[in-house]
Amino acid sequence: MTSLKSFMSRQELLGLLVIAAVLFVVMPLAMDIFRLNLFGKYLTYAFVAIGLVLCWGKGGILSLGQGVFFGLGGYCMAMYLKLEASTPEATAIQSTPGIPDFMDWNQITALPWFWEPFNSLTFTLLAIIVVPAVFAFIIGAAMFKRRVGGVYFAIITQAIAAILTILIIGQQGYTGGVNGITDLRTLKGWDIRTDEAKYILYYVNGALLIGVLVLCQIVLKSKLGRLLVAVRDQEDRVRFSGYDVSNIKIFVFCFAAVLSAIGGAMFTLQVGFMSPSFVGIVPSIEMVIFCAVGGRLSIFGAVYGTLLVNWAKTTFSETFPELWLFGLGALFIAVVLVFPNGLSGLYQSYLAPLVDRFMGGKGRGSDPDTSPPAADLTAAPSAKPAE
Amino acid sequence: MRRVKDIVQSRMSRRSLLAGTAATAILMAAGTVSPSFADEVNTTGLAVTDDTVQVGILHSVTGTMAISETGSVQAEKLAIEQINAMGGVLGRKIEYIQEDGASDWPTFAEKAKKLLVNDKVAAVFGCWTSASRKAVLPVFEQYNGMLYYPTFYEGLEQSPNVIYTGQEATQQIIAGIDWVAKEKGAKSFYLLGSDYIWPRTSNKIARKHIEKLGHKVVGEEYYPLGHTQFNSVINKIKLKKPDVIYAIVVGGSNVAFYKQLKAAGIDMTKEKPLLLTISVTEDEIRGIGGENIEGAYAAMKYFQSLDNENNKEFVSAFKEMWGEDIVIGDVTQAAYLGPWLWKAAVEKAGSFDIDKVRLASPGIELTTAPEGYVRVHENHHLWSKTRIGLAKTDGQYELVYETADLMEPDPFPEGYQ
Amino acid sequence: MNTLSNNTDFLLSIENLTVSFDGFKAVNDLNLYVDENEIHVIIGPNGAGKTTVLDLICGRTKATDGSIKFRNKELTALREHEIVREGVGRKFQNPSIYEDLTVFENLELSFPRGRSVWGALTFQRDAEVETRVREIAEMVFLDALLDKQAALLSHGQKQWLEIGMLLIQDPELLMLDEPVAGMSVSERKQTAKLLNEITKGRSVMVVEHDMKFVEDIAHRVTVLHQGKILSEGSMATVQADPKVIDVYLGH
Amino acid sequence: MFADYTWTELGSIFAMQGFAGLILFSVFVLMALGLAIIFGQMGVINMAHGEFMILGAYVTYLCSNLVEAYAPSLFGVYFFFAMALAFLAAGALGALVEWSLIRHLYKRPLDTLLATWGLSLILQQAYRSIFGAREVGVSLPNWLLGSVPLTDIIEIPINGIFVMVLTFVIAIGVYFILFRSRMGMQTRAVVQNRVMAGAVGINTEKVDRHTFALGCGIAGIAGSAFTMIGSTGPTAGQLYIVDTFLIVVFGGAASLIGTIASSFAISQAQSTMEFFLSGSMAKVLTLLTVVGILMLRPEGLFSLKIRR
Repeated sequence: MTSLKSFMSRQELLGLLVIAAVLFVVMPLAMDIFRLNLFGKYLTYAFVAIGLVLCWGKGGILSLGQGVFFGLGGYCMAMYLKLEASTPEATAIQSTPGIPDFMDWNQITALPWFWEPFNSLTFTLLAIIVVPAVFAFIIGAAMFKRRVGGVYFAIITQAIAAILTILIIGQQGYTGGVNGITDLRTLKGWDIRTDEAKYILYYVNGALLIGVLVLCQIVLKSKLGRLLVAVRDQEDRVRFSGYDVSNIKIFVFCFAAVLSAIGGAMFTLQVGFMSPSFVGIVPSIEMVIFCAVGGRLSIFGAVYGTLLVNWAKTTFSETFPELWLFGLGALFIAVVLVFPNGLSGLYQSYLAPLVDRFMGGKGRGSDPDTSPPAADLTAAPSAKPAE
Repeated sequence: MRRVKDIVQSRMSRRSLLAGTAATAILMAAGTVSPSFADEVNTTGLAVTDDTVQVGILHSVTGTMAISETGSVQAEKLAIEQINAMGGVLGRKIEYIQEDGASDWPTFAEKAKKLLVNDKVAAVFGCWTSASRKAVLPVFEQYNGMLYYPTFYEGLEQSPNVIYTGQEATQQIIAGIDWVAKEKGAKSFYLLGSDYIWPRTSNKIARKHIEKLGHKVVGEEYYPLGHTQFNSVINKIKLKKPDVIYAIVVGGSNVAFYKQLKAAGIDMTKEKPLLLTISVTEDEIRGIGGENIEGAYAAMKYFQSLDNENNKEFVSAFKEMWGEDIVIGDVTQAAYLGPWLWKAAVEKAGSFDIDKVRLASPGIELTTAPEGYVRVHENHHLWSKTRIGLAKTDGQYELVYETADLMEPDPFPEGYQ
Repeated sequence: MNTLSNNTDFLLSIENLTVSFDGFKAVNDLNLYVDENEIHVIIGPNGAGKTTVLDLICGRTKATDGSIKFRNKELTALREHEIVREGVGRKFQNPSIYEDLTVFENLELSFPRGRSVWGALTFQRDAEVETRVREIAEMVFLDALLDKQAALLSHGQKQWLEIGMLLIQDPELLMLDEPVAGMSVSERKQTAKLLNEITKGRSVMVVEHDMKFVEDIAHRVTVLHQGKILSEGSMATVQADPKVIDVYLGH
Repeated sequence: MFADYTWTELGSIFAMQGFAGLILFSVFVLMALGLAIIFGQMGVINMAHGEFMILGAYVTYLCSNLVEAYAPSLFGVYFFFAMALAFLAAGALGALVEWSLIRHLYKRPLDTLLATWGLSLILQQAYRSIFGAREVGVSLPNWLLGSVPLTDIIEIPINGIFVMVLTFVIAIGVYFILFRSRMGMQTRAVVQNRVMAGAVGINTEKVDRHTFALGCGIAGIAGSAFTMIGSTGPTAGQLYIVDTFLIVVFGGAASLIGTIASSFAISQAQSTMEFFLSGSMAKVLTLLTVVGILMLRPEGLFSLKIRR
């Protein structure tokens, strides 16, 4: 790639530096390891939210099934960790030692074939990327080639999330069922539950997040990024400019899926278990709201949105547990009605001019993010033929 | 920057737990009940002052599980209030910190960690679903906390950091099946459940026991949580004509299941088929409607209608605190036992230290339990009687049978080791 | 002139083209040919099937029957973007441009390079692109507005921008659906001039209602009525045709 | 699996199974009709649809309690009264929601999805605060309980028949409102061309509000009817939402006949599969089939080919 300047404006570089500073300096200093670990958990959702910015905010494809990919990544990681925790010695009291405990309870006597490869860390890391990408590709290819979009896509992805949840819960012998895969301990012999490990995992998570942000920035600043916006606003025009629109959509959907899966894998590592409650409809929609609160057009906004909503959730539910749902519900409505561009919109209209003046920079260049009011941001190309 | 106790971290095997218990039982013989200064009864930095001790209550008050967990929260608060009225534990008033698990397992883990690490509570009363317990278990083991878990559950677990105040599956299942086989001459069973670990494991135990008795299982089926259409399975039941419908349906599905069963003309007040459940307490009947479940049998350790002095006091105190029209189910009663068992263990240990409380726990007896007499087993579950109740239209169970002896908890039954 | 053959000298030859929507034949057994470097205007009353013909050529609507050959290559089996890559460009009735992007970016996205996903990712804004964009912008009278956000253009400017976006693809056949609708008189004149200019080296198909404008630009006119050709020829021929006067111009 | 049974038994069971499928069909139609109006006619995605149903259920619960306490003699017929109230309550809330929320979002269908999801959270918590977290039981008049025995095995549940009749009546009613009444004509006019409809003097805002309220009202009736077969709790509404949306989408969004046909197809598929497979797998297979078909035929079962 060419020079820094070509894919990052001064504003954006500043944004990235601020996030890096917050992640690596401010938070570790301000919080004890308990809060920091919590914070690290929220950051894993930010991966999903960033994916949604690309997919939904820029590309206009609203997926209500991102939990599926978060779950796939998380489960891949959890399968590896569970196998490592299920050594014959540690599981000596089982009737079949050496297999995960929940399999033993379900009278499964040998490790199922699809668990076998997860003995290898290399395979697992690869699977975290490849499995969700392939899955997203299949869904995307089937739907986008047939021009299913907008609301229909949202509903179908939601149904897929529901199906996967029922399947995971129903096949508990292979998946751990509703309890999920719990009691994960070590990664290559390294205890992931100690405070030290949590610090390290937090930093790994943070570094990955920064890496993902940079990667997204590269994508967004490439012609593909502008194409995404173009597809959202004038899908037909893009098509009649000689692009295969479905490929663009499939790509961004797979990309978002992979980001979610990375988040899921980091979640498993930091929280120590994975369960079907992150796969279903409710978490998937919550992740959309993280993205919307941050501002659906800004990858940096998505990170802050995720952190803000989760922080509010934790504080609110600590102080007024019974009022939390009112707050969350109101937040959904407010974000849609009052400030559709979320935090980043507020920043752009109030703070950015000040920052600009302060930094002596002027002209934010041709940045689609800074476009005026988004009255019609979510073009919804529907499958229904229209006049 | 913080003092996390260096403790027995990994899960102890059952054998070492037993050995440890025996060794310290002697050391503890002269436990004192008199008040003493905070640092003497608390060497590990728990939230204990000279006149207060903090504990945690960790249940869902929001989300789908709030329906079930409300009763447990009420029972725990009642027990804490009563203990305080009697002068507290080791002369210290109990203060509780309530956290919301929000029906979300990582939230449970997160809040458990907060209670243990930030609040340094001396004990936590909480969790309801197995999934939430599985999620907090590593936290309790890592940070060495004490959890009193109230729900009847599938077993297959035994942690040094949990006291299971509800029954594990074998206690509930075996007595019930023996009873219908012997008293009602049941020979064929249709097993039915919501699709998750407790019903599936319980039905496996049930199937084993039924087959051991030489009887037959004619069907076994599971429906997703929240499923509301049971007409197909009811038709299958009609076709197979089992003597017993063994139902472990939970939550909202329950209501649909019993209403549809009744509507389909399966009259449970007749001899055949009879219905035996281990999942419907008085709490659930409120939603189902007494008229829809009349004639069903339930096998569990407690019914609100139990006729003994302890229970009468408990029921009236509960109603006084939470309202006249409240009902009390098995889990609610088990939750009520939590604070009392903890108090007894702390006083036996003469200390709030988790390790000492743990060692003091096995053998703790409660003669004042609403269900009657209970005792903590070495495996941290309770010895308790199992009872069969007959559901009446008023939403209460009528006791028709109780085991003569306490049932021994056996969380790892044969074939599940 | 209606010689049916497999290979023709025409740039575009449409033969026996039929499309029906639930039994209604919007285009019925149509034969139509476009020469190189010709401005071919299709007129006809509302519902005659004009826009449908353009939709059929560019693949937006799939034909029920018949063939569309472009440089003797069958188009009906291709997908939209493949047809575009063959050299057919299409402008819609309502200006369809990317309002959130600048004029420059609008044109740049239409520049025919890096059309695959990977290509778009690695696309570089090099000197060739810059020059070409400026060249086209000048042609469509937008060279002073390159950095302006497209949403802020006037209606006429948006139409021009879209024409510019097609020109930068350098199509051999350019299809315009009502290019001057909603334009001021002076803008119409400019557009007519523009069209005459861009015909050099390419053919243009125009659907238009504005007879004055048609007269200004058309080399050949086809009158469609109920999915069939009513008349064809120069503007003068067509205007003199009694059938046309009856159904269309007479009104 | 059928070797041990006589032909009579098998025949009866298949009859029963067919009937079970019909009940499921009625339930699906009831759930989906309101949504088909709102989503199909207005293009609004109402994620709070389930909560409107639960509102109907709670209204029924209140009615049953009030009638039992103050007018026990009327208990036999309170249910009709309760359904009417449920319709009004849900409809009124619907109108309020349309006015305060939905009307700002007609151009942003995906945003209505988020906003109504927020609304559903608020409603759930409101129910929880008002009625308590526990499920409530609605007592039914005796004539609605039990079943009519036809043969030894075949017994027809009365509430099942009631739901079927109710569904039929409501479906006919909706048909007349949408296709035979002035309001329906106006609704369809607004759907097809908002600007033009406004220009010819239709008060489009009023039509929107009425349509939305009608859809919500029907959800209320559905909720009221469901107290006979399902549970009433603060979060019970969420159980229905995925199924309901799939039914409407599968049917072809703008088509009422499509909604009914897809309810029929899905209910029959599900109840047949439930008979041969375990419940969970039947559900997974049904959903997978629907999603699979939707991928092949995104416009749903019934949709007109429209010229564009």
